[in-house]
Amino acid sequence: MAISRRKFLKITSGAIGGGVAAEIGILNVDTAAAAAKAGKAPIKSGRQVASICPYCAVGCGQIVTVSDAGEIVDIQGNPDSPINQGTLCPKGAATYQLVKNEQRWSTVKYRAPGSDRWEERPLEWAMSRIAELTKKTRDANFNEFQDLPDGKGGTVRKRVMNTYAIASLGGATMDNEWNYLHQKLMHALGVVYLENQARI
Amino acid sequence: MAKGMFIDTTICTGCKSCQVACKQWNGLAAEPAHFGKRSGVPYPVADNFTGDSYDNTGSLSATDWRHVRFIEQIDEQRREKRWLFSSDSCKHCSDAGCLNACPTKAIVRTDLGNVVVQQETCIGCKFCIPSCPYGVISFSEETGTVHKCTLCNDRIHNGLGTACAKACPTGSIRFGEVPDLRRRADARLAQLKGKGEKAQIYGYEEADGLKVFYLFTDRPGVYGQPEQPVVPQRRLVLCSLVTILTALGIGVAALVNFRERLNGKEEHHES
Amino acid sequence: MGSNMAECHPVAFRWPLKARTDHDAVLMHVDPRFTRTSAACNLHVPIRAGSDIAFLGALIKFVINSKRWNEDPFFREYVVNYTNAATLVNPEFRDTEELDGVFSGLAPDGKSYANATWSYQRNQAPPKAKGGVGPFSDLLLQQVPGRPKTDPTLQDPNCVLQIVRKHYARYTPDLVEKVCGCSAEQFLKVAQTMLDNSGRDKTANITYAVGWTQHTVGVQIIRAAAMLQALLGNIGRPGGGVLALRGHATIQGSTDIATLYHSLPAYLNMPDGRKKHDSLKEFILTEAGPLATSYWGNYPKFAVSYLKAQFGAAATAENDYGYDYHPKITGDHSHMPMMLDMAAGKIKGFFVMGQNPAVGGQNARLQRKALAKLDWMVVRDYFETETAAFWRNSPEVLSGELKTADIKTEVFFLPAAAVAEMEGSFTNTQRLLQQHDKAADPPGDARSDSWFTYQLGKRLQKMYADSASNLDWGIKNLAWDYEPEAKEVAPWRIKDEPSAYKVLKEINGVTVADQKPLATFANLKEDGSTACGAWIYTGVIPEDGKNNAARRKPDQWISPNWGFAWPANRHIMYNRASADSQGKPWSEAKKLVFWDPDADSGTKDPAGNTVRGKWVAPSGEGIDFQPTKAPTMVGKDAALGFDWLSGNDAFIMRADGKAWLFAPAGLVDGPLPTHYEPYESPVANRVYRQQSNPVAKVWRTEGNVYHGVADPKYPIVVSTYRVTEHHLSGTMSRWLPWLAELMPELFCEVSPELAAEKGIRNAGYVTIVTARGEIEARALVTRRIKPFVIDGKKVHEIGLPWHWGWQGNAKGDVANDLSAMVGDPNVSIHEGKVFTCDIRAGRKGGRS
Amino acid sequence: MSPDNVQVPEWAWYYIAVYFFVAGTSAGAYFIGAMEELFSSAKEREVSRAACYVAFPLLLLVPIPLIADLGRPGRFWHLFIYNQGGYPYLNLQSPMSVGSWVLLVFGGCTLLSFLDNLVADRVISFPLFSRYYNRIPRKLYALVGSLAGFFIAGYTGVLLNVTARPFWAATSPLMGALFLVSGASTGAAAISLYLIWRQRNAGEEVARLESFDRALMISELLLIAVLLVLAGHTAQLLVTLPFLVMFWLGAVALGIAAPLWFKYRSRRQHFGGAPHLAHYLCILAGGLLLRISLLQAGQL
Repeated sequence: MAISRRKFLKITSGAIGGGVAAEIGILNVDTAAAAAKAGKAPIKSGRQVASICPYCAVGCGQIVTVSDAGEIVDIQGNPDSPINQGTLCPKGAATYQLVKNEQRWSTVKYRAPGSDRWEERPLEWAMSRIAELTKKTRDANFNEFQDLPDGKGGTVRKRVMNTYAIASLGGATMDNEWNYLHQKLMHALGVVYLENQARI
Repeated sequence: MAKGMFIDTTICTGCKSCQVACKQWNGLAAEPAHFGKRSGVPYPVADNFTGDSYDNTGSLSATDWRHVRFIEQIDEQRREKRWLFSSDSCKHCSDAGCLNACPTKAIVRTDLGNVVVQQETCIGCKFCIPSCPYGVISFSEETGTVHKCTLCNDRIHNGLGTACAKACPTGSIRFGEVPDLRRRADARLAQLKGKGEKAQIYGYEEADGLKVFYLFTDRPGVYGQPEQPVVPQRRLVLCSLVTILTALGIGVAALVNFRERLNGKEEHHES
Repeated sequence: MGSNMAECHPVAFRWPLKARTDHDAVLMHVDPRFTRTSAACNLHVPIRAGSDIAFLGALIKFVINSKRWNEDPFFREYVVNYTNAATLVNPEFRDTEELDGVFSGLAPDGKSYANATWSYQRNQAPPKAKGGVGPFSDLLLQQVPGRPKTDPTLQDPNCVLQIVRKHYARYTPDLVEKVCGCSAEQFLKVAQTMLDNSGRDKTANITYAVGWTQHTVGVQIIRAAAMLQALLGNIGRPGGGVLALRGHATIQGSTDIATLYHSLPAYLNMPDGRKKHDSLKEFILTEAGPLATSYWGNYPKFAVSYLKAQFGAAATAENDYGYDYHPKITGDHSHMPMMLDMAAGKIKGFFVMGQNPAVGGQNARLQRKALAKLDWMVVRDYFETETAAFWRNSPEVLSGELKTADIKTEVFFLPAAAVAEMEGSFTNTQRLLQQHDKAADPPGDARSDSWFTYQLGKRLQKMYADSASNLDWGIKNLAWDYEPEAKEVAPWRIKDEPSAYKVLKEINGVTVADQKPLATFANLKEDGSTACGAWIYTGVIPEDGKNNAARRKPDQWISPNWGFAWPANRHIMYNRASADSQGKPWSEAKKLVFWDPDADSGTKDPAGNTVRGKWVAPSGEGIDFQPTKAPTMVGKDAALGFDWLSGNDAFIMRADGKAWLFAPAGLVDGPLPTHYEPYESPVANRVYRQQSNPVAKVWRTEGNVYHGVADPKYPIVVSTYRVTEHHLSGTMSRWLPWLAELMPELFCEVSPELAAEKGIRNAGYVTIVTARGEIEARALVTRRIKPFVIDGKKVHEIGLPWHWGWQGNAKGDVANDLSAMVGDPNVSIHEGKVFTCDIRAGRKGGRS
Repeated sequence: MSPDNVQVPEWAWYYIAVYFFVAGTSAGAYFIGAMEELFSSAKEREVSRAACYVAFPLLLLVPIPLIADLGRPGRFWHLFIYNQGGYPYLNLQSPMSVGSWVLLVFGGCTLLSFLDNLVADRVISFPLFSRYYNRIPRKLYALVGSLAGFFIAGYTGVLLNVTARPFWAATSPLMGALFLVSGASTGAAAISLYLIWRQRNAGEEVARLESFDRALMISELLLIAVLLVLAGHTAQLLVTLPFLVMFWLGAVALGIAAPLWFKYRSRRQHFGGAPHLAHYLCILAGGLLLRISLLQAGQL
């Protein structure tokens, strides 16, 4: 940013045109210094990680910047992406606030039957309890066979290997990998009320 | 060298991406005035619904360095239908009222032509606020200083464009060197005029040239911009002269009043 | 049409807008409201919500009756070769013209169709052949039907084009005026523009979104658009097509690798107790039989490889690859019936992951009350969603209808990792898989969704490890090992995230013996030697350590080296149709895939000479056709898949290789799109006596009451929709102050005319009422909304964006409290885009 | 013309209008005193003495509202020294910047005058100062101080005129003149009040002051009239209820017109007593209300 006073003044007076000189430094002070200082602005920087916008299905590329301390400090459009070329919509541009948000919960909350409050619980405990409930509900409500209409007004006994007591409803902003694992597990358990935002 | 932005309002879709991208990059909070408390709710709740088309943020502020205006122009029969959008920000005037007014040199122009508020210098006198003919610069109770768009000072001095221009999905906001942008604007203007559309550039003449300038298809006033903005300091000389003349007048009046005695005491004076 | 692209897919809209400014493309928006999309288009044509098929049908009629379409050889060549226009249909078929709004085959109770009369006329079946690639293909070969009969002159009264012509005969501009409420002049402008911009040198595109799907005739609306595009020669060609704009980051992935009740991954149907699916053999014959002359002839490979991926080594030929242990569906288990069954107490446990039915569900009040019937519920999200908090502060709890103490549901909230905090892939609306890398660990106990499902599965597998019961065979033998490699988790605090790479590799498919990834789905086998989670994704990991979803090399056009477009990196489906019947590009401007007779095909004839000729795409686009099948080649009659298809059969997933103007199968509500009124409509159907889709999904139960036709209590049409500033039920946007301040509150868009009638003030409150619920909203009085005159009657419409709920930084009533559960018969999508209501000035409960 | 969306500085009237008023009064008083000092006989010093005793204490109050209204009061010194360079800073285009410096000069002059009078009145003793004391330096700083005083009284009006707020901009270039005249008038009133308080009967001097003040107040009314014509529709606020009371009743009727009428009626009367006291208070109150009105008419 080595810029001489003369040059700076020339630039500014050029830009100002017919106007009155904007400021006067007294005691022969170099006005360029202030400009130069303002110009030496620090910029957010760090490791850049390629990501995809979590909102709609256009699939805009994002770049997540991570500080040396491992904190996400910035999320913006990926200029390489042929889809968005660095641009984002307001939701995509707000992704940083989705990640770094005071209101985001990062602990397990539990509400006992009939209770009027949330309680914090360890993750391990919750996983064990959920597995237990899943097994209990499935085992108590599993159908190996079911009588189904035969299309001629009667019924026919069919092997169905399912349970109607457990349902799963998933969002569509979760990875392909999750979708695969989840359908796999649900099918293994016999869950047929398996639905996703993707229907609508 | 001078950097700037060209806002082609004809391809703005009013998505407000620029508003959010600006906040994201510049670390600006949501405008506190847009939120209120609600009983039993531990966090602030937005209460700024305006009913003014899709514009709920209303104006630029210390935390809203960008503001998208929505103008519905639809006749009763729905024959002529236009919904104009215009993303507004600091124009980085070549003759900047705010900078002219600043008594502390908090507001400076950098070598790239952008006008920035140096937060560590600003004392919060607020004189710059009414000195901006565009209503851009705003005071923050939180910091006790004024804030406005910096043309992403940190980005542009590190070889990047502004955050809003980068995010803008349609390319309505273009960042670049002012002469290049003017060429682009002239070409677009010619293209639109060729199709018989009424269009004009706003910002070539105003305040000796706005570094952030606009393509409008209606009067500037429709977009909330002054039709004939005046850099207020251009009134300074006349105001000063009139005031000095008044002072002279008062001096003369005083002289007339006190002169009787003066004459009587002249010899005393001499001695 | 059916999309508000600029608002709901703003970045995608970058491209059409660029086409307009840089290439003088004409953008037209046909939509009830004047939106931010309309503002950016050359033309906005307002039509009444739910009248799309009348408009599209009239476009079809306009096109096929136009001079240019009948004289320009391009259209005839395209239509005769690439569509089923020439195919002859069963003479028993009766059209809506003859049966006043219904097709032949309607059951006596009027609730379902038998589609036997919609079938093609066929030649004699070929002699039964042998020689399939495996036992299942052998069986399929026995079933190959005769080729469909055709009349290339298109004159036979039973040929599809003549049927189409007759079906749409009364869809005139005048009818459009009366049904849609736009002027004939506006309609004709759209029609002429579509026609003028289609042909050899130009293509036109139709883009839609949930504005078309959320109807009781949603599938048929899209069919109508596809028909129009097929007739105009706009499919399989660059710049053409019918583009679906989907709403979520990987909603396409969730459909492909379906977490949907009716589907297995990669569009295999779910085994169904009601169908002849009693063994794997029967399942394959039932499902693949009618499709075997298309690429679906490979169905056995897909199904067996899926089961091998599911059960690993336990899946053997002897046990039908575990088929018997796989669950079967027995009815419609989709979202709406699921919630109704929950309300009836049938469902005890509920996983809700990244979903918010308390706001987003149709008839949301009913859905919230259903949650109170559960024994337990697991919610995984970022914030305390309305669904997670239903027991605490839902409108029902606040009103005293439900008491917190009486709600026995045990609720777990598990914090979720954000996208930037996990590794995985998304499939976007263009079927493009893109990898996102992990940038940081999620905070505290937040974990990825995959972590949750994987760890739950591990726990369950351990719990069932000792079970000897057949009932538990599936979970016990589930192939469930995605333990991360040490280097994958080395940088992170959380060490037990499953390996996303291993999961994607299994989806891609491997050879069982050496666990090497499959490079293409052509390598799949039906003998159990390959395992593949979702065959359409094969090729995403073509070799160990290479992930095509993570390719990040763009170019100026198709960008074949950016991500991975399934199938096999084909970005434009059926792109064989981008060349003419001789394999030559239709024009230089629209060149994409074409036959190069001199290119080395990579094969040798029996004499050892190089065989010349293959399909090429200089842009790097994947070729959606058999690479060496010459355009003139005629398919074999007794064969499956590509062997049956001819060199002109561009539509390789259709059993006849043609784009279907007439759908002989696959749809439950008719072979041709027909205008029916929405289930709740203020007017009678002007086109037929049949008011609405006869086979629409209807659930008449307590709390889900419907309004009558032209119900005087509910005279106003309401559409729900979205705005740019928020995302769906708002979980990912209403908690972000940056977005909350942009659209702070639920509002209702009202025309000044209706506002004057009802005394509604801009920015004041209004109350909107249906038989399902009552909500209040702020009024936005705007001329962007207009009343329609439908056949002389004034019909008011109002608009309700539905993003708000009672939690988060931006709050508002739940718009879906008003909607009813009523759905499309093919896919069970609800009708959220049009139902009826009443509106009055003032707040709920009479406050003003 | 400026649009309605030029932002409002939201200067607190109880700081800024009070500052305008106090500084204007101080300056007005000082230059009246200086006029006497410069043009009158050495013996007749009642008015100039009073002016010095009024001007300096009033000026002492000035920094309080001025600094209190800053967003960052602790940084007020940035007005003089550029904090990032450590050198003095003056921006000639900014009335605020020049005003700050002149305020410093004016402050110095009032302080000197104040000390000077204290010494002269033998309230304090400062031998060194007394020894070299004569009227020359007094005249010198009276001259400098009165020029500075003129500036201080007037620049606040110029400051408002060189903004883009519609009312302030439209009343250009007269606000400075009005504030100047008003400052002189309130200054005169302040001197008179001081004289009443100290029970000094200055006789002829007061009579001249009164006639001077009458001229000032007539000019003030004329200036207000022209200013309102210039303001046109931007002055709409002035016909709303708060301004009808504050501006028309308070500033114009009670603050200028009524005292002026009183002055003419009581020309021959003995100076001092309750009616005089009241009318001076009215002038002062009117001057304050005038500034509050003109400040708020541009801010609301």
